[in-house]
Amino acid sequence: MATEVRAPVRTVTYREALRDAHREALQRDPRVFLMGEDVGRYGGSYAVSKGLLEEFGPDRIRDTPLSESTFVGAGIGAALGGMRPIVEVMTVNFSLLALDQIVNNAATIRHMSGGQFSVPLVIRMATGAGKQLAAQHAHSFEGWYAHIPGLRIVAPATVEDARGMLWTALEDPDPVIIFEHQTLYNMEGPLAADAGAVDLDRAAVRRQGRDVSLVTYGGSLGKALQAADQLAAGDGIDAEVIDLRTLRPLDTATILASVRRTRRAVIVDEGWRSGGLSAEISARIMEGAFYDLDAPVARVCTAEVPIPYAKHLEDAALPQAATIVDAVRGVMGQHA
Amino acid sequence: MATEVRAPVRTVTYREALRDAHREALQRDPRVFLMGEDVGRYGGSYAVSKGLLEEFGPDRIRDTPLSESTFVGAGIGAALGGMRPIVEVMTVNFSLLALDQIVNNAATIRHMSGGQFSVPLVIRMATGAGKQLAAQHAHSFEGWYAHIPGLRIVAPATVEDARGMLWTALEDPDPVIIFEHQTLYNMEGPLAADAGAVDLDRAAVRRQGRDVSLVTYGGSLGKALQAADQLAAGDGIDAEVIDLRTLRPLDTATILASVRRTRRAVIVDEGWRSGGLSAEISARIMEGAFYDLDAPVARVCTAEVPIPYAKHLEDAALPQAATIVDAVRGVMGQHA
Amino acid sequence: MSTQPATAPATAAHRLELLRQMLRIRRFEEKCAELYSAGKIRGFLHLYIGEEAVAAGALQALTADDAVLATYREHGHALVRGMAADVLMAEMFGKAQGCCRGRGGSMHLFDGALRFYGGSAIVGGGLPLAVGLALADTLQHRARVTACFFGDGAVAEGEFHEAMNLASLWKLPVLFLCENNLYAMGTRIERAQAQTDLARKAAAYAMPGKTVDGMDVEAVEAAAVRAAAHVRNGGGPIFLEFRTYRYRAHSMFDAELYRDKREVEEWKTRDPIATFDARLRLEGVLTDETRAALDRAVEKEMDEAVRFADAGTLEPIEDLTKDVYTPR
Amino acid sequence: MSTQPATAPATAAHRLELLRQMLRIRRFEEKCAELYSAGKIRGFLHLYIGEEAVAAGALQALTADDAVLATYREHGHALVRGMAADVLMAEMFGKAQGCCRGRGGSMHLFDGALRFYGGSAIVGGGLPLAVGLALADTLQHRARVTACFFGDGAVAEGEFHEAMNLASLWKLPVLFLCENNLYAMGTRIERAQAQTDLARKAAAYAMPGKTVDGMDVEAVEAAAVRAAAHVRNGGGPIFLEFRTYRYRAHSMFDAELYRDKREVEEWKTRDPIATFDARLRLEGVLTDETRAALDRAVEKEMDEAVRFADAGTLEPIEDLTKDVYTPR
Ligand SMILES: Cc1ncc(C[n+]2csc(CCOP(=O)(O)OP(=O)(O)O)c2C)c(N)n1
Ligand SMILES: Cc1ncc(C[n+]2csc(CCOP(=O)(O)OP(=O)(O)O)c2C)c(N)n1
Ligand SMILES: [Mg+2]
Ligand SMILES: [Mg+2]
Repeated sequence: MATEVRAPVRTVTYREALRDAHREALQRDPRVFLMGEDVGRYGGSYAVSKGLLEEFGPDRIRDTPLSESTFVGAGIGAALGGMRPIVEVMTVNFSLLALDQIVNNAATIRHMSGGQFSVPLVIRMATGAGKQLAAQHAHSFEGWYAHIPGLRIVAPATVEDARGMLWTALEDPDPVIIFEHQTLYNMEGPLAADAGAVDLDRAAVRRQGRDVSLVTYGGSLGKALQAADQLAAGDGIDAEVIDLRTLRPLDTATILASVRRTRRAVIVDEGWRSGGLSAEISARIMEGAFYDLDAPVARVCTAEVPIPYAKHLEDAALPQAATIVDAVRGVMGQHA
Repeated sequence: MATEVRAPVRTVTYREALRDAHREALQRDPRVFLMGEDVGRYGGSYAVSKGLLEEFGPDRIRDTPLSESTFVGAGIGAALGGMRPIVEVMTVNFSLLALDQIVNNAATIRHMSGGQFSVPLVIRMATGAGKQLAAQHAHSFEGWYAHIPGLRIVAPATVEDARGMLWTALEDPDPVIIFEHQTLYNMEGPLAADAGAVDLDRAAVRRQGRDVSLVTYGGSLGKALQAADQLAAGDGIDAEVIDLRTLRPLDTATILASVRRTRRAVIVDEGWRSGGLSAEISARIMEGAFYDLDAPVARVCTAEVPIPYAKHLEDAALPQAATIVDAVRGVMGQHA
Repeated sequence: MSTQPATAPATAAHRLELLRQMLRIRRFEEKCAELYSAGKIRGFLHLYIGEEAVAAGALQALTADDAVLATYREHGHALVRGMAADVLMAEMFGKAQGCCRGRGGSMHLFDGALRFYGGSAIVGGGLPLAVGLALADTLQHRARVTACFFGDGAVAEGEFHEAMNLASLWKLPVLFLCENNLYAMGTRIERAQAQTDLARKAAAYAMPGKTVDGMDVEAVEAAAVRAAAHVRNGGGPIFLEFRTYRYRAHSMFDAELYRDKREVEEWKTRDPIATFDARLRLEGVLTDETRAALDRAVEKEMDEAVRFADAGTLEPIEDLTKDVYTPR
Repeated sequence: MSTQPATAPATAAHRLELLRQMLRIRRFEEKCAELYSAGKIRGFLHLYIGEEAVAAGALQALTADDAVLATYREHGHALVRGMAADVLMAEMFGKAQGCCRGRGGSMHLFDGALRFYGGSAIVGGGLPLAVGLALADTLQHRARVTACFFGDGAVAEGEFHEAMNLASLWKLPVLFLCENNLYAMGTRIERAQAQTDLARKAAAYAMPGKTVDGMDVEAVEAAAVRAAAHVRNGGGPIFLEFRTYRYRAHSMFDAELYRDKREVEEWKTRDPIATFDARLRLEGVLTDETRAALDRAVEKEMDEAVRFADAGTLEPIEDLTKDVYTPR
């Protein structure tokens, strides 16, 4: 058997992985362009696109005015017109201004027109809290977007996914929204030199375990893994950690397979609890694995408040490794 | 014991009940005014406000330009300025254009300002499908709004609630959104001549039953009641029907009390299934009544498609009495 | 749809074609009104009657490669752009033979082959799409025009402002075609716009703006042809305001409390079909016989359209979830 | 905040007060920049340094009954409006003694007693609120003004368009105060606006619009006082564009790749404090000693503000969910 030749691995940040993904997409496909507020001369509000204007010029790295509804809608139009636009909306908070375009046009045109048009548009946004940016800059609305038929929603939680999801998204004939948690941009991780497109169809088991399934994604993955380590060390509880990766369509099969084995689940979602994505996951486990459960599924979500600026309050509002540990202890203590 | 004197009961439409509620509010409180697209000269797109312009004049019945974000935001500002505005957004579909104002201002200012301001604003919108209005006029996004801390969300499903909820909403110091299902405006029902404000804190059991709890609200209540009748007649299944009335905060106690008795539940919600309000209700039953359940909670929702124009397709997309009956049979057939 | 922009002076044949297009729109919609009462058409139905000169005239300026966006009041635009009346009527009936397989209905007409992109029922919602389609053309170095129709009411929406600015800023080939029929549902323009001279709004975006008599199909055509040439040649977007009037209710559920019947009657004296008919007769282009023949042909076309729609089939319910996503 | 609008000619005391206000803003923000580096202030911090003349001058036109809305770059507005520097600094520190109990931070300053309504971090999001506050005044027959500050970047947002139109249509007492510092983050106005002469946009709403030198505190005050009188007397809204410049980065995370250091230096030669200082000396209103005394007083005020903030306490975590809803 020939030894497998592995590409060398280097350590890069999530931000660099995203930037590499953009650079490659722009090189590979002349139909790809990037548009959004301050993606060009400023270098991107989270510096993802830094240097790309110099490399690809202002036609393909387009700074837009502050007009979220219209530049997102223009992305839809450009996709209809044969391009492969990447539209960056600085943060999900501002995307509410463009929501009508996303819901009523991007997600709808194909079905409503009887299948005549596809909208191969990629929208990227930062999401989440954790940087003391206060109420209007700390929303986690990816769960809302995951409610919309016609959209595909993904959330890279690792450097590898940051590198690979953009390309897969660009190959998708339908609109894809990529949610980048704002606390991840500086995260470092290993990346193979030949890292490329990744599948968007399957959730990933980031840690295998027997006793309980932690279901999470995006910015909460790290906290869930931390909690799993603490549980293993302190409580002898062996938690499986599932990174959803794609929030629509949900990979229910992977979730259910895990829960059927562990018989217990805790969902960790930075969205608010009531009506959040966590509720959908809980409902699906109810529907698909009810008879396998040894305890009700628990949720660890953000407190139902506008996120405050003060650090101690923001920390208290968000899911933390400690609250995840508590929740797991809770479901482990219960018996059917 | 003195005989109770009951006010005479008359039969009115949901629309008339709403109109009476507006008239009374405008008469009772000089701070109340109504504003929105075509609420005045046109008479309201669903004719709710017909005649009010003539009665109260253009200062208090204000036609606005097509500027959803700004007239909703102006409602917030006017509430901050001491008024008690009722803002009509023609339909929830157009409210996406105003969502930023509702989420980032109306729902947020109180908490974010450390409790300095209340926003006593009432927003009314039509919601739902069933009139062949096609994809951009058939959304049911009340579940989204129910996700937002700082808002109160109500959905009158009866003539009495159409008459009474507005006044309670106007007395609420915080923003309240009233969702009127577009198929209900012509519905007739009995109304006491002295009908007035109703509480917004409790769900209502519209039909008592032993075997299964049907949890629903708004435009789906009628279908659920129909299904319950059919189940009683055809299957000998005695369904309890709960009208949520208030979607945020949910009256979890009433739901759980019912489910603990019936041990089975079906949620009927015209929103799409994935990430809809139905998921939240399912999750709460999981969390609060898991050990009392004899079968997994089921959901009857709208097919995950943009609602088509053609009647047979629209009918097929929406929850119907028949699909509710099927779902109930499903959960009755299952045993823990 | 003419595949060539008209050049002056217009031939008699071309002028008769303009008349015919207006007649087609009117007759098609009169049928729709009847069919609505008969329950064959449901949902919202917005008639364009009175405004025919705008679609019939403006669309002459486009070639087959250009793109068109319209509103929920777009039967006329679809017809003139080249959608067959029978396919359109089938859509109104919710039949599988319709342009959108019956899923769209009156408010959502689409035809990829005609580059007809709707059929948008969120007021103002088509404007950003138009900007994007034009951007795609610019990036791909195609000398195409994107024509975007919208009403006076849409001008108050934020997206109008954003789209006008972005198109002008990036010098994109968009033709902004405002159908000012004085009302947005029941709200007259004076109660919606602080500045009722809409063409003046273009200056806020450093864009040329012009007011055109929307009841005169030749005036509409001339203005559109000139504007389209400018846009196509890289001159940047242009805003045209067409002053016109809708004779009918906003939709089929409108009691028309907001306007005086006399106002409607006054505008009818400027009817785009009647006045153009008179002009053509005066100039010897139209005779009683030609007009009668035209009417007969149009009547026949529409009768056949109704028959076609009636005979159409329904999309199978199993296909309901088809095309939410593109098959992969 | 003066409780009376200034009347010409300005007294020496009033002019020194203008200078003092500008110095307070600058010194407060210089402290903030240091404290940010020291980790005492976190989140986004947007400095107003260079633009002090706008807030210091424009707010002179208001009375205590008037309302003010600003952006996420609003320390200056809060200070001039009358918020105590220590309360403001405590907010920056996230302390319970802050104007919003530490929940808002730099971007969300509110003070009900001052009718200071934020502190809005969604660009353009304050404009509709301003329209509504003014509507409430009109409906309650109160001769008050609502002053709404926003940047050149906000002018591209749809809400600017909608709010300008609605305010003008309903003749509401709104003072639209555009702080044109030429940039929205890294996007220069020429790359954001097809029409860079922003005051001309007012015409699209039949509203008076005027461009003012935003580096000259007295020019700002004079224009604002005149405009406020017009607005207060029922003349309808007015749009004022103040041409100004931000010296610092957009926020603390900005590498300033988008502009030339020379441009910054050029604008600094027109520094609102230095030029006004020079004018006052020339006209014999200011001496070395008065200036030194002013500087000392301001320095002391800000030192005390920092001490106050440092000594402040944190809101109890149990109170996190308090005030999501109003206690009933
Ligand atoms: C965003 C939005 N708001 C409101 C409506 C309801 N509505 C449909 S048509 C219409 C009037 C539009 O007027 P105008 O733009 O002048 O077009 P017209 O109908 O006169 O052709 C309104 C208010 C809508 N469809 N979309
Ligand atoms: C709706 C929205 N889009 C984008 C942002 C991100 N952002 C914050 S400030 C800013 C620039 C605003 O520029 P301008 O209005 O000129 O105000 P300035 O910062 O120059 O004072 C941007 C793009 C935001 N906060 N809100
Ligand atoms: Mg109109
Ligand atoms: Mg600026």
